[in-house]
Amino acid sequence: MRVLLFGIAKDIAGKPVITVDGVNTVAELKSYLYKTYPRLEQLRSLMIAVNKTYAGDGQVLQASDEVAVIPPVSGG
Amino acid sequence: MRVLLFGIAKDIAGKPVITVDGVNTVAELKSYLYKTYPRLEQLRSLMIAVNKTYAGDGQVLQASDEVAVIPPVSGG
Amino acid sequence: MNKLVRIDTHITVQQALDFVEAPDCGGVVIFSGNVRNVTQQKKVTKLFFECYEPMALLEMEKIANHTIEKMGVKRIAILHITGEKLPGETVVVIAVAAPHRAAAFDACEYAIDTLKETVPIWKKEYFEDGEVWVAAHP
Amino acid sequence: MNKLVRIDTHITVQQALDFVEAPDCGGVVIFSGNVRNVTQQKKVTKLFFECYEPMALLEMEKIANHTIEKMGVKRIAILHITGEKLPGETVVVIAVAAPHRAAAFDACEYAIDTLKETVPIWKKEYFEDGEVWVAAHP
Repeated sequence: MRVLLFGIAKDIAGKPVITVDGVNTVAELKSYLYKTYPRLEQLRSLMIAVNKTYAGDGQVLQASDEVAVIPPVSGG
Repeated sequence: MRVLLFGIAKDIAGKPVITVDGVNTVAELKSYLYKTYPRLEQLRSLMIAVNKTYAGDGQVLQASDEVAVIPPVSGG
Repeated sequence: MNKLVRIDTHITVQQALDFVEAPDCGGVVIFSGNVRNVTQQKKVTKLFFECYEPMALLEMEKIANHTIEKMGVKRIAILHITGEKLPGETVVVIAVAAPHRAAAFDACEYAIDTLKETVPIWKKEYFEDGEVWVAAHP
Repeated sequence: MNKLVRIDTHITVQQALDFVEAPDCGGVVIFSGNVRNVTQQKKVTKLFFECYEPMALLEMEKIANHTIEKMGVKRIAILHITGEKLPGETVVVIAVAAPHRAAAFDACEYAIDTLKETVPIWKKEYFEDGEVWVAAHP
Protein backbone atom coordinates (compact mmCIF):
# COMPACT_ATOMS: atom_id res chain seq x y z
CA MET A 1 0.00 0.00 0.00
CA ARG A 2 1.30 3.42 -0.97
CA VAL A 3 1.20 5.97 1.84
CA LEU A 4 1.60 9.73 1.21
CA LEU A 5 3.51 11.88 3.69
CA PHE A 6 3.35 15.63 4.17
CA GLY A 7 5.05 18.41 6.10
CA ILE A 8 7.27 17.30 8.94
CA ALA A 9 6.18 13.67 8.49
CA LYS A 10 7.68 13.77 5.00
CA ASP A 11 10.89 15.25 6.43
CA ILE A 12 11.07 12.56 9.13
CA ALA A 13 10.56 9.73 6.65
CA GLY A 14 12.88 11.41 4.18
CA LYS A 15 10.46 10.88 1.28
CA PRO A 16 6.96 11.90 0.15
CA VAL A 17 5.67 8.34 -0.45
CA ILE A 18 6.39 5.07 1.31
CA THR A 19 5.11 1.55 0.68
CA VAL A 20 3.62 -0.29 3.65
CA ASP A 21 2.44 -3.89 3.57
CA GLY A 22 0.78 -6.15 6.12
CA VAL A 23 -1.32 -3.49 7.86
CA ASN A 24 -5.11 -3.91 7.91
CA THR A 25 -6.32 -0.94 9.92
CA VAL A 26 -5.41 2.67 10.62
CA ALA A 27 -4.24 1.63 14.10
CA GLU A 28 -1.88 -0.96 12.61
CA LEU A 29 -0.55 1.59 10.13
CA LYS A 30 0.15 4.03 12.98
CA SER A 31 1.99 1.32 14.94
CA TYR A 32 4.08 0.57 11.87
CA LEU A 33 4.86 4.26 11.36
CA TYR A 34 5.85 4.84 15.01
CA LYS A 35 8.11 1.76 14.95
CA THR A 36 9.74 2.69 11.65
CA TYR A 37 9.98 6.46 12.29
CA PRO A 38 10.08 6.97 16.08
CA ARG A 39 10.29 10.76 15.72
CA LEU A 40 6.67 10.73 14.56
CA GLU A 41 5.66 9.93 18.16
CA GLN A 42 7.01 13.31 19.29
CA LEU A 43 4.54 15.26 17.15
CA ARG A 44 1.61 17.07 18.72
CA SER A 45 -0.75 14.80 16.79
CA LEU A 46 -0.74 12.38 13.90
CA MET A 47 -3.83 11.76 11.79
CA ILE A 48 -4.40 9.35 8.96
CA ALA A 49 -6.57 10.28 6.00
CA VAL A 50 -8.15 7.57 3.86
CA ASN A 51 -9.43 8.65 0.48
CA LYS A 52 -9.01 12.31 1.47
CA THR A 53 -11.06 12.01 4.68
CA TYR A 54 -9.82 11.84 8.27
CA ALA A 55 -10.06 8.21 9.47
CA GLY A 56 -10.46 6.73 12.95
CA ASP A 57 -8.08 4.10 14.32
CA GLY A 58 -10.53 1.27 13.65
CA GLN A 59 -10.95 1.96 9.94
CA VAL A 60 -10.02 -0.98 7.70
CA LEU A 61 -7.58 -0.24 4.91
CA GLN A 62 -7.91 -1.54 1.36
CA ALA A 63 -5.02 -1.83 -1.08
CA SER A 64 -6.81 0.61 -3.39
CA ASP A 65 -7.22 3.33 -0.75
CA GLU A 66 -5.43 6.66 -1.00
CA VAL A 67 -3.75 6.79 2.41
CA ALA A 68 -2.00 9.87 3.78
CA VAL A 69 -0.13 10.76 6.97
CA ILE A 70 -1.29 14.13 8.33
CA PRO A 71 0.98 15.78 10.91
CA PRO A 72 -0.39 18.82 12.82
CA VAL A 73 -1.82 21.24 10.26
CA SER A 74 -0.81 24.90 10.28
CA GLY A 75 -2.53 26.61 7.38
CA GLY A 76 -3.89 30.14 7.45
CA MET B 1 -28.87 81.05 17.31
CA ARG B 2 -28.42 79.16 14.06
CA VAL B 3 -29.55 75.55 14.20
CA LEU B 4 -28.55 73.01 11.53
CA LEU B 5 -31.05 70.36 10.42
CA PHE B 6 -30.37 67.05 8.70
CA GLY B 7 -32.20 64.15 7.08
CA ILE B 8 -35.90 63.96 7.77
CA ALA B 9 -35.66 66.90 10.23
CA LYS B 10 -34.50 69.10 7.38
CA ASP B 11 -37.40 67.86 5.24
CA ILE B 12 -39.90 68.54 8.03
CA ALA B 13 -38.58 72.07 8.62
CA GLY B 14 -38.28 72.63 4.90
CA LYS B 15 -34.80 74.11 5.23
CA PRO B 16 -31.29 73.12 6.32
CA VAL B 17 -30.78 75.98 8.80
CA ILE B 18 -33.21 77.78 11.09
CA THR B 19 -32.69 80.63 13.51
CA VAL B 20 -33.94 80.09 17.06
CA ASP B 21 -33.87 82.74 19.78
CA GLY B 22 -34.81 82.72 23.44
CA VAL B 23 -33.80 79.15 24.25
CA ASN B 24 -31.17 78.59 26.94
CA THR B 25 -30.89 74.81 27.13
CA VAL B 26 -31.15 71.76 24.92
CA ALA B 27 -34.49 70.95 26.58
CA GLU B 28 -35.86 74.39 25.70
CA LEU B 29 -34.62 74.02 22.13
CA LYS B 30 -36.39 70.67 21.83
CA SER B 31 -39.64 72.17 23.17
CA TYR B 32 -39.37 74.96 20.63
CA LEU B 33 -38.74 72.47 17.81
CA TYR B 34 -41.66 70.22 18.78
CA LYS B 35 -44.00 73.24 19.00
CA THR B 36 -42.85 74.71 15.71
CA TYR B 37 -42.56 71.42 13.78
CA PRO B 38 -44.96 68.93 15.44
CA ARG B 39 -43.99 66.14 13.01
CA LEU B 40 -40.61 65.96 14.76
CA GLU B 41 -42.39 64.36 17.73
CA GLN B 42 -43.30 61.36 15.60
CA LEU B 43 -39.65 60.42 14.99
CA ARG B 44 -38.10 57.40 16.69
CA SER B 45 -35.68 59.75 18.45
CA LEU B 46 -34.39 63.31 18.26
CA MET B 47 -30.92 64.22 19.48
CA ILE B 48 -29.25 67.61 19.69
CA ALA B 49 -25.54 68.00 19.01
CA VAL B 50 -23.66 70.96 20.40
CA ASN B 51 -20.28 71.70 18.85
CA LYS B 52 -20.38 68.32 17.07
CA THR B 53 -21.02 66.30 20.23
CA TYR B 54 -24.28 64.73 21.44
CA ALA B 55 -25.72 66.89 24.23
CA GLY B 56 -28.01 66.06 27.14
CA ASP B 57 -31.25 67.92 27.79
CA GLY B 58 -29.70 70.01 30.57
CA GLN B 59 -26.85 71.42 28.52
CA VAL B 60 -26.78 75.23 28.37
CA LEU B 61 -26.58 76.75 24.91
CA GLN B 62 -24.37 79.71 23.98
CA ALA B 63 -24.97 81.94 20.99
CA SER B 64 -21.61 80.88 19.58
CA ASP B 65 -22.37 77.14 19.74
CA GLU B 66 -22.73 75.05 16.60
CA VAL B 67 -26.11 73.44 17.24
CA ALA B 68 -27.55 70.62 15.12
CA VAL B 69 -30.75 68.57 15.11
CA ILE B 70 -29.98 64.85 14.72
CA PRO B 71 -32.91 62.63 13.70
CA PRO B 72 -32.45 58.82 13.91
CA VAL B 73 -29.18 57.99 12.13
CA SER B 74 -29.08 55.29 9.45
CA GLY B 75 -25.55 55.11 8.07
CA GLY B 76 -23.78 51.93 7.02
CA MET C 1 -0.84 57.05 11.70
CA ASN C 2 -2.80 54.08 12.95
CA LYS C 3 -6.29 55.23 11.99
CA LEU C 4 -7.99 56.50 8.87
CA VAL C 5 -11.50 57.98 8.89
CA ARG C 6 -12.87 59.31 5.63
CA ILE C 7 -16.16 60.40 4.09
CA ASP C 8 -16.06 60.52 0.32
CA THR C 9 -18.24 60.07 -2.76
CA HIS C 10 -16.42 56.83 -3.65
CA ILE C 11 -14.71 54.28 -1.39
CA THR C 12 -13.20 50.84 -1.95
CA VAL C 13 -12.24 47.85 0.16
CA GLN C 14 -8.74 48.10 -1.30
CA GLN C 15 -8.21 51.63 0.13
CA ALA C 16 -9.05 50.39 3.61
CA LEU C 17 -6.98 47.22 3.21
CA ASP C 18 -3.94 49.14 1.93
CA PHE C 19 -4.08 51.41 4.97
CA VAL C 20 -4.26 48.71 7.65
CA GLU C 21 -2.09 45.96 6.19
CA ALA C 22 1.44 45.73 7.54
CA PRO C 23 3.84 42.87 8.22
CA ASP C 24 3.47 43.22 12.00
CA CYS C 25 -0.17 42.03 11.98
CA GLY C 26 -1.12 38.56 10.87
CA GLY C 27 -4.83 39.16 10.45
CA VAL C 28 -7.10 41.75 8.88
CA VAL C 29 -10.89 41.70 9.21
CA ILE C 30 -12.97 43.82 6.85
CA PHE C 31 -16.65 44.68 6.76
CA SER C 32 -18.03 45.97 3.49
CA GLY C 33 -21.61 47.21 3.33
CA ASN C 34 -23.37 47.49 0.01
CA VAL C 35 -26.68 48.82 -1.23
CA ARG C 36 -29.21 46.00 -1.39
CA ASN C 37 -31.56 45.83 -4.38
CA VAL C 38 -34.55 44.84 -2.25
CA THR C 39 -35.64 45.98 1.20
CA GLN C 40 -38.80 44.76 2.88
CA GLN C 41 -39.95 43.12 -0.37
CA LYS C 42 -39.66 46.38 -2.30
CA LYS C 43 -37.26 47.01 -5.17
CA VAL C 44 -34.72 49.74 -4.33
CA THR C 45 -33.82 52.01 -7.26
CA LYS C 46 -31.17 54.12 -5.50
CA LEU C 47 -30.00 55.40 -2.13
CA PHE C 48 -29.03 58.86 -1.00
CA PHE C 49 -26.73 59.45 1.98
CA GLU C 50 -26.57 62.75 3.81
CA CYS C 51 -23.79 63.41 6.34
CA TYR C 52 -23.21 65.96 9.06
CA GLU C 53 -19.65 65.57 7.97
CA PRO C 54 -17.51 67.26 10.65
CA MET C 55 -19.44 65.53 13.45
CA ALA C 56 -19.58 62.22 11.58
CA LEU C 57 -15.79 62.26 11.24
CA LEU C 58 -15.44 62.94 14.97
CA GLU C 59 -17.77 60.08 15.87
CA MET C 60 -15.93 57.76 13.47
CA GLU C 61 -12.68 58.79 15.13
CA LYS C 62 -14.14 57.99 18.58
CA ILE C 63 -14.95 54.49 17.35
CA ALA C 64 -11.46 54.08 15.91
CA ASN C 65 -9.84 55.28 19.13
CA HIS C 66 -11.89 52.89 21.25
CA THR C 67 -10.84 49.87 19.16
CA ILE C 68 -7.17 50.88 19.38
CA GLU C 69 -7.16 51.80 23.07
CA LYS C 70 -9.47 49.10 24.44
CA MET C 71 -9.79 46.24 21.94
CA GLY C 72 -6.24 45.31 20.94
CA VAL C 73 -6.36 46.85 17.45
CA LYS C 74 -3.18 48.13 15.78
CA ARG C 75 -4.70 49.94 12.79
CA ILE C 76 -8.22 50.69 11.63
CA ALA C 77 -9.78 52.37 8.60
CA ILE C 78 -13.40 53.54 8.61
CA LEU C 79 -14.70 54.81 5.26
CA HIS C 80 -18.24 55.95 4.46
CA ILE C 81 -19.71 57.40 1.32
CA THR C 82 -21.89 60.45 0.91
CA GLY C 83 -24.31 61.18 -1.93
CA GLU C 84 -26.16 58.86 -4.28
CA LYS C 85 -25.49 55.14 -4.71
CA LEU C 86 -27.04 52.36 -6.79
CA PRO C 87 -27.77 48.79 -5.67
CA GLY C 88 -24.56 46.79 -5.36
CA GLU C 89 -22.36 49.80 -4.69
CA THR C 90 -20.26 50.02 -1.54
CA VAL C 91 -21.36 52.52 1.10
CA VAL C 92 -19.20 51.64 4.11
CA VAL C 93 -15.89 49.83 4.62
CA ILE C 94 -14.22 49.08 7.94
CA ALA C 95 -10.85 47.32 8.02
CA VAL C 96 -9.12 46.29 11.22
CA ALA C 97 -5.63 44.88 11.72
CA ALA C 98 -4.77 43.23 15.01
CA PRO C 99 -2.14 40.78 16.19
CA HIS C 100 -4.91 38.37 17.25
CA ARG C 101 -7.69 37.58 14.84
CA ALA C 102 -10.41 37.20 17.50
CA ALA C 103 -9.73 40.81 18.53
CA ALA C 104 -9.91 41.91 14.91
CA PHE C 105 -13.32 40.24 14.45
CA ASP C 106 -14.68 41.72 17.69
CA ALA C 107 -13.40 45.21 16.91
CA CYS C 108 -14.68 45.22 13.33
CA GLU C 109 -18.15 44.13 14.44
CA TYR C 110 -18.11 46.69 17.28
CA ALA C 111 -17.12 49.41 14.81
CA ILE C 112 -19.91 48.77 12.30
CA ASP C 113 -22.52 48.26 15.04
CA THR C 114 -21.52 51.51 16.73
CA LEU C 115 -21.28 53.44 13.46
CA LYS C 116 -24.88 52.52 12.73
CA GLU C 117 -25.95 53.81 16.16
CA THR C 118 -23.95 56.99 16.62
CA VAL C 119 -22.51 58.44 13.42
CA PRO C 120 -24.70 61.26 12.03
CA ILE C 121 -25.33 59.89 8.56
CA TRP C 122 -28.81 59.46 7.09
CA LYS C 123 -29.93 57.13 4.34
CA LYS C 124 -32.91 57.77 2.08
CA GLU C 125 -34.19 54.80 0.09
CA TYR C 126 -35.82 55.41 -3.29
CA PHE C 127 -38.41 52.95 -4.58
CA GLU C 128 -40.33 52.94 -7.84
CA ASP C 129 -43.29 54.51 -6.00
CA GLY C 130 -41.67 56.79 -3.46
CA GLU C 131 -38.88 57.43 -1.00
CA VAL C 132 -38.25 57.14 2.72
CA TRP C 133 -35.64 58.17 5.31
CA VAL C 134 -34.55 54.83 6.79
CA ALA C 135 -35.34 54.15 10.47
CA ALA C 136 -36.72 57.65 11.05
CA HIS C 137 -40.04 56.46 12.47
CA PRO C 138 -40.77 53.79 15.09
CA MET D 1 -22.45 28.86 -7.64
CA ASN D 2 -22.52 30.10 -4.07
CA LYS D 3 -19.08 28.90 -2.98
CA LEU D 4 -15.54 29.21 -4.25
CA VAL D 5 -12.65 27.20 -2.80
CA ARG D 6 -9.26 27.63 -4.38
CA ILE D 7 -5.60 26.84 -3.68
CA ASP D 8 -3.21 28.87 -5.81
CA THR D 9 0.24 30.44 -5.79
CA HIS D 10 -1.28 33.94 -5.62
CA ILE D 11 -4.57 35.11 -4.11
CA THR D 12 -6.11 38.52 -3.46
CA VAL D 13 -8.86 39.96 -1.29
CA GLN D 14 -10.42 41.39 -4.45
CA GLN D 15 -10.90 37.92 -5.99
CA ALA D 16 -12.82 36.76 -2.95
CA LEU D 17 -14.82 39.99 -2.72
CA ASP D 18 -15.75 39.89 -6.41
CA PHE D 19 -17.07 36.35 -5.98
CA VAL D 20 -19.30 36.97 -2.95
CA GLU D 21 -20.59 40.50 -3.59
CA ALA D 22 -24.07 40.74 -5.00
CA PRO D 23 -26.93 43.20 -4.62
CA ASP D 24 -29.02 40.73 -2.57
CA CYS D 25 -26.63 40.85 0.42
CA GLY D 26 -26.03 44.02 2.37
CA GLY D 27 -22.92 42.90 4.19
CA VAL D 28 -19.64 41.17 3.39
CA VAL D 29 -17.10 40.14 6.02
CA ILE D 30 -13.58 39.28 4.93
CA PHE D 31 -10.64 37.78 6.77
CA SER D 32 -7.22 38.25 5.22
CA GLY D 33 -4.21 36.51 6.75
CA ASN D 34 -0.73 37.73 5.97
CA VAL D 35 2.79 36.58 6.70
CA ARG D 36 4.09 38.31 9.82
CA ASN D 37 7.68 39.55 9.84
CA VAL D 38 8.25 38.45 13.43
CA THR D 39 7.10 35.36 15.31
CA GLN D 40 8.03 34.67 18.93
CA GLN D 41 10.56 37.52 18.85
CA LYS D 42 12.36 36.07 15.84
CA LYS D 43 12.61 37.71 12.43
CA VAL D 44 10.87 35.67 9.72
CA THR D 45 12.60 35.71 6.34
CA LYS D 46 10.03 33.68 4.40
CA LEU D 47 7.33 31.05 4.70
CA PHE D 48 6.70 27.89 2.76
CA PHE D 49 3.25 26.30 2.54
CA GLU D 50 2.73 22.68 1.54
CA CYS D 51 -0.78 21.40 0.74
CA TYR D 52 -2.35 17.98 0.37
CA GLU D 53 -4.33 19.75 -2.27
CA PRO D 54 -7.22 17.41 -3.16
CA MET D 55 -8.02 16.77 0.51
CA ALA D 56 -7.48 20.42 1.45
CA LEU D 57 -10.02 21.47 -1.19
CA LEU D 58 -12.52 18.93 0.16
CA GLU D 59 -12.06 20.17 3.74
CA MET D 60 -12.41 23.79 2.59
CA GLU D 61 -15.60 22.80 0.80
CA LYS D 62 -16.95 21.19 3.99
CA ILE D 63 -16.38 24.47 5.82
CA ALA D 64 -18.09 26.42 3.04
CA ASN D 65 -21.06 24.04 3.03
CA HIS D 66 -21.50 24.29 6.79
CA THR D 67 -21.64 28.10 6.69
CA ILE D 68 -24.21 28.04 3.89
CA GLU D 69 -26.37 25.25 5.31
CA LYS D 70 -26.20 26.11 9.02
CA MET D 71 -25.04 29.70 9.49
CA GLY D 72 -27.20 31.84 7.22
CA VAL D 73 -24.51 32.51 4.61
CA LYS D 74 -25.44 33.18 0.96
CA ARG D 75 -21.99 33.04 -0.64
CA ILE D 76 -18.50 32.25 0.60
CA ALA D 77 -15.02 32.25 -0.94
CA ILE D 78 -12.10 30.45 0.75
CA LEU D 79 -8.73 31.00 -0.89
CA HIS D 80 -5.35 29.70 0.32
CA ILE D 81 -1.92 29.96 -1.20
CA THR D 82 0.64 27.22 -1.71
CA GLY D 83 4.40 27.65 -2.06
CA GLU D 84 6.73 30.38 -0.81
CA LYS D 85 5.64 33.74 0.59
CA LEU D 86 7.46 36.75 2.03
CA PRO D 87 6.44 38.83 5.08
CA GLY D 88 3.42 41.00 4.31
CA GLU D 89 2.10 38.73 1.55
CA THR D 90 -1.41 37.30 1.76
CA VAL D 91 -1.72 33.58 2.46
CA VAL D 92 -5.44 33.11 3.16
CA VAL D 93 -8.59 35.04 2.30
CA ILE D 94 -12.13 34.19 3.40
CA ALA D 95 -15.04 36.33 2.25
CA VAL D 96 -18.62 35.78 3.40
CA ALA D 97 -21.81 37.44 2.21
CA ALA D 98 -24.95 37.12 4.30
CA PRO D 99 -28.20 39.04 4.61
CA HIS D 100 -27.42 39.73 8.29
CA ARG D 101 -24.02 41.03 9.24
CA ALA D 102 -23.85 39.23 12.60
CA ALA D 103 -24.16 35.94 10.69
CA ALA D 104 -21.43 37.04 8.29
CA PHE D 105 -19.05 37.83 11.17
CA ASP D 106 -19.79 34.53 12.92
CA ALA D 107 -19.40 32.47 9.75
CA CYS D 108 -16.16 34.16 8.68
CA GLU D 109 -14.60 33.60 12.10
CA TYR D 110 -15.85 30.00 12.15
CA ALA D 111 -14.35 29.43 8.69
CA ILE D 112 -10.84 30.67 9.52
CA ASP D 113 -10.83 28.94 12.94
CA THR D 114 -11.90 25.64 11.36
CA LEU D 115 -9.51 25.98 8.42
CA LYS D 116 -6.62 26.26 10.86
CA GLU D 117 -7.76 23.08 12.64
CA THR D 118 -8.78 20.75 9.83
CA VAL D 119 -7.43 21.72 6.40
CA PRO D 120 -4.26 19.74 5.52
CA ILE D 121 -1.89 22.61 4.85
CA TRP D 122 1.49 22.95 6.53
CA LYS D 123 3.53 26.07 7.11
CA LYS D 124 7.30 26.15 7.48
CA GLU D 125 8.82 29.31 8.91
CA TYR D 126 12.32 30.33 7.83
CA PHE D 127 14.46 32.39 10.18
CA GLU D 128 17.96 33.77 9.71
CA ASP D 129 19.30 30.81 11.68
CA GLY D 130 17.02 27.93 10.74
CA GLU D 131 13.55 26.73 9.87
CA VAL D 132 10.63 25.02 11.60
CA TRP D 133 7.31 23.39 10.72
CA VAL D 134 4.79 25.47 12.64
CA ALA D 135 2.85 23.78 15.48
CA ALA D 136 4.30 20.35 14.72
CA HIS D 137 5.53 19.71 18.27
CA PRO D 138 3.74 20.22 21.60
